Amino acid sequence: MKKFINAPENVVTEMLEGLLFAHSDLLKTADDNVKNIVRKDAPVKDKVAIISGGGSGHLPLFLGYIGEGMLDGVAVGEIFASPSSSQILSVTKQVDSGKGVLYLYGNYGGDVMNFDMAGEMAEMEGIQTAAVIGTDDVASMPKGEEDQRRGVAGLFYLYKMAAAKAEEGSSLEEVVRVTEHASRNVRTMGVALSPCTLPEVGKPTFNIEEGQMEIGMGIHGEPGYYKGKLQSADDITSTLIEEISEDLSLNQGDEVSVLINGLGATPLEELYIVCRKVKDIFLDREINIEKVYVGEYATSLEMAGLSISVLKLDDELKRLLHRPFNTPFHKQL
Amino acid sequence: MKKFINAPENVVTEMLEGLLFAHSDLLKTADDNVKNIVRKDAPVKDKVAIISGGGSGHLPLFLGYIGEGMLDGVAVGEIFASPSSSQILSVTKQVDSGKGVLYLYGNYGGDVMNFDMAGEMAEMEGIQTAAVIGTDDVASMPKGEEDQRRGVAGLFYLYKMAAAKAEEGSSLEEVVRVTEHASRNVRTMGVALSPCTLPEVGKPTFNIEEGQMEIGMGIHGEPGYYKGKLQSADDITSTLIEEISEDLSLNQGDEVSVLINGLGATPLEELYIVCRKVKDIFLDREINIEKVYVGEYATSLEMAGLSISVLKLDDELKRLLHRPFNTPFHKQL
Amino acid sequence: MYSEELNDEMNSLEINDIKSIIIKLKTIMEENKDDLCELDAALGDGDLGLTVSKGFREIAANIDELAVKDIGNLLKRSGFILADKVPSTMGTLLASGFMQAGKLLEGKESLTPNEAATLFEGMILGISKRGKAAIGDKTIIDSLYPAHKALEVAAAQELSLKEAFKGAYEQARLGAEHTKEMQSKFGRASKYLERSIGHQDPGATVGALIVEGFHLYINEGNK
Amino acid sequence: MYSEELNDEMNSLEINDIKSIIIKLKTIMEENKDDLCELDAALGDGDLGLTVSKGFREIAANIDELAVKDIGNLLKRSGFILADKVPSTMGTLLASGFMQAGKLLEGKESLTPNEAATLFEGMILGISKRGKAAIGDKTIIDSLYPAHKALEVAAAQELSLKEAFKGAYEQARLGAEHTKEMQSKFGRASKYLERSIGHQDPGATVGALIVEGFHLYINEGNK
Ligand SMILES: Nc1ncnc2c1ncn2[C@@H]1O[C@H](COP(=O)(O)OP(=O)(O)O)[C@@H](O)[C@H]1O
Ligand SMILES: Nc1ncnc2c1ncn2[C@@H]1O[C@H](COP(=O)(O)OP(=O)(O)O)[C@@H](O)[C@H]1O
Ligand SMILES: [Mg+2]
Ligand SMILES: [Mg+2]
Ligand SMILES: [Mg+2]
Ligand SMILES: [Mg+2]
Repeated sequence: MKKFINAPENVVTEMLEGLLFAHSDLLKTADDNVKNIVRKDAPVKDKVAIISGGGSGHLPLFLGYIGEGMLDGVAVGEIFASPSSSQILSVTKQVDSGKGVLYLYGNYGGDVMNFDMAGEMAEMEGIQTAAVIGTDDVASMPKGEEDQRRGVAGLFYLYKMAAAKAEEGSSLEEVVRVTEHASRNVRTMGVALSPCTLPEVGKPTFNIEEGQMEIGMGIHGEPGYYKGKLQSADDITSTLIEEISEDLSLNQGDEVSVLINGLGATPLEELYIVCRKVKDIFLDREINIEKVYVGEYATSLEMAGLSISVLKLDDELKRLLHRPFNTPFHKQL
Repeated sequence: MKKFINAPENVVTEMLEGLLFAHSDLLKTADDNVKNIVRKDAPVKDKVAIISGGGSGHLPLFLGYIGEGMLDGVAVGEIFASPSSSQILSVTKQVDSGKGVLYLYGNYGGDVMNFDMAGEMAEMEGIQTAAVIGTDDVASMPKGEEDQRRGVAGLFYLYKMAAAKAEEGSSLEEVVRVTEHASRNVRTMGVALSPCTLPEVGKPTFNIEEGQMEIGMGIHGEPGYYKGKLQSADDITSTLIEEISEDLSLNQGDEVSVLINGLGATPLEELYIVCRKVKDIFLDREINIEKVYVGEYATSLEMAGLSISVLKLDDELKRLLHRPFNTPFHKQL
Repeated sequence: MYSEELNDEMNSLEINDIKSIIIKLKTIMEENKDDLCELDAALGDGDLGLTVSKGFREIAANIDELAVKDIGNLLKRSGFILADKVPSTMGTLLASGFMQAGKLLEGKESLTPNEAATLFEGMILGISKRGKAAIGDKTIIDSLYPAHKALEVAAAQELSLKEAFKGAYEQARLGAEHTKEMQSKFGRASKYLERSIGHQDPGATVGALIVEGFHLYINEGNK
Repeated sequence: MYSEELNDEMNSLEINDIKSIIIKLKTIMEENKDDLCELDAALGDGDLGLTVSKGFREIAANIDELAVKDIGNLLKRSGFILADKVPSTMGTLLASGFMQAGKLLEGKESLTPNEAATLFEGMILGISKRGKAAIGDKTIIDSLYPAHKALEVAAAQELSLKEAFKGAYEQARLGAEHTKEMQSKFGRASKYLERSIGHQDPGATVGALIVEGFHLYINEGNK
């Protein structure tokens, strides 16, 4: 294991201390717990608050999306582990302005149970909550079982849409409606080239041989559906886009936004090579790319690999997509 | 070699095509050459233009810094190879508004020769140019030979200062003065954990054994001055800050900005662990960190490692530091 | 360390026995940490060993401050610690299990064989309420349930605690092994579909280890 | 393929010979690509083999469109191609060398042994003007310079081209090897300070390969 860390069990706390220092202009803690992070200006008056949470090791997910035009708060777990219900409750109380709180997170057992518990506790304290669960990972369950799928990089789009809608002054119900609508229209497919190592475990959780790749792998190393010879960037891109387009029933004339996401160790240069091919494929199919995001948006420690997310747009989603946001990691003017 | 590429010799061109598509709102080409990239609104009236350039494989360096508050144009070379003098000339012509052009790049033989040649050619065409060369890498040459040092991540600060000064309407001479002043006050130290692979070579250019690290390594794999057992994040940080502080003669009461830069494969989480220690060290020494940047600012393909850059501030540099910028990769509001 | 000697005739578990068992579980989970991580790496994200060893470590560290008299309270508060300190899937489920068992055993200062069976019934109830999994879904339930059945039968037959837990452990172990033939229906592992078959479920293994802790303490006086 | 046979008496290089030599250099650089990258990996960034093989490939690909009569022009335009296509340190230095050599041989349709020496003089001049390095600085100059000296002496002694280049190649090879004992003063390698000692300079190796190309063509009629 080659990592810049001190004691493995302190990785998350120390990381958060550094992060809170670096972004003290945008972030603060709730209840003095570095694992409970909210917007500096929380609670934001007259706005539905959006909360997310999940395990660490995915920066900028999750806490990296706190900020104007994005999330109000995040409960941070240990590496690849859910935050606790009491953390979520504490963040909930800190961000609620009275208009209710949306829990928006990825579909993983631990997270679901803890957000559920937190929601029950919040209700007892008179705070209205609702939940939308990200399930964008096409590879994780077959068609027909969409709501069983894992949530991965497509969460970025759900955050964006929910937050933009909330900023327009919408009610919790309206925010939920738009977010669920976005969720039905976003798909992600990933491919990995190398594993990642949990600091406390000290060795990779799986192995991908030299010259091999794995399509469909999840952001915690959950295995994909195809393991085989590493193909060219163009061929891989075609495969991923093919799967997404079919699952999303993309047709000529559709408008989309595309997110090309690096999993950790993959150079930006390679993401742009993939971006070029996506452009060519969609140009060819007369599908309009309204906006493309390229970079690290949801990582898996030092895993080499990438994912492509596609959001199918309608007029409302398009309007929301272009609203600005300002987070520690990504900004849109 | 595990990379998302097509033919290795097309890596740079294909990457640039994807990048120009993704950021068509901010960038355009000069002379229809994808390797000559300038601001969408170039030439910017009544402003000294800032140009950089160098080999590919370092994104966001160099072209990722094109944009308002940063560079006007960049001549892009192949992986780790200088752009040609005719490319630089073409970019020069495209960005010059009549107020002159600053060539601002890292100290590498190929780049120096080609910028020199371009400057001679530009002069023949009546365009005034000047050059400032980044030499921030402490480890690359001993004290006393500062101007022989390599330029690495500290270039970010030179871009920032030069561009902010230019935007204030200053003359080329003034911009040169400030940039040289910044250059004398910025230092970088890097540490690598794993090598990178040139796509056309197909295997790593060097090797760092499991459990080992190399301090002082350059961003093309130029070797460092110390190879040894991987230490804790805190110990490594102390070593790097120690070297920088001494070389920069930092004293109690000084004000600095710090850039903690990932070389490619190192997770953001680890950079923040380092950030935490930097904060503690400087707090202890009563050195004020005015602003900290954490992320990937100058990479080396998929190398695992990081660098720390420190810029010593005075009032002018501080003012310039806080001016906003808007580039495809990093933005400051 | 807390309990009096269990002699062959003794047929109840005092609160100090429960505390000692928890401390024993801490050791067992620590010893099995790497194996559990490896099982979880094959079907999940490879962290299960960390979660459970940390979970029992946290309870054990606070065991003296937890209720001294009431077993129900001890279990509930152990559940709170798990919920707080190891909120992963397994941690949260165990938390729910401990809390539910605590509810069922409220006020008890010692457990009869029948009440020992109730402890495991509560565990299963809490886990299935929170996680919605049933028998055969390839989860921790598939080792806890047969153990619970064995304890109930043993109590009905008025077997000694030693006999009861010997049988329960045997059933739990078999149950865990049996998960190899099942397909995961819950958690990360469920995404493997039929490819999950062939691997033993890490959670079910934890279930068997918990029963083993009781068994070893009671049968080997391993305090 | 372009040249008439060089017979033993023949003692000049025609433009077609120069073209053939460039094509031969393309092959040599291609064959030595990996070795050169490896030498450069030890002292620099590991790309030198790519640069020089690509550089000569680009010239060779355009050789028919380059001047057909004037050797000076051929060299100059080859230099332009290098400057454009392989603007790394070595590419840019070779470009400067070719351009300078072209300047010195302007109008020449064939080269006497003395003028062949001038070609290398021009190379060295162009390279040192651009790069500021001198003999002993562990650069390409350290193989080109002894070769040039040998050619000058051979011309003064009126030796045949074959003899001249045999000697020149020997000197270039020795010169390149000799760089092992030197400390790099320029380029990335200079940052190694005394640790650069012991490694052969990749650029000097390229210099020796260039002389080898002339030598093989002239002495083995390897066209
Ligand atoms: N809904 C569920 N009900 C009962 N047990 C479950 C459920 N989901 C997962 N499990 C158990 O949890 C184990 C994995 O736990 P853990 O490693 O903590 O999960 P994660 O790391 O995904 O949070 C599985 O082996 C399985 O036995
Ligand atoms: N200033 C210089 N003058 C002459 N030769 C030089 C100079 N600097 C470097 N070299 C030569 O260039 C070689 C490296 O070339 P190259 O790999 O193209 O460099 P880079 O990859 O750094 O651009 C060295 O081995 C050395 O022989
Ligand atoms: Mg987990
Ligand atoms: Mg190079
Ligand atoms: Mg797990
Ligand atoms: Mg080189």
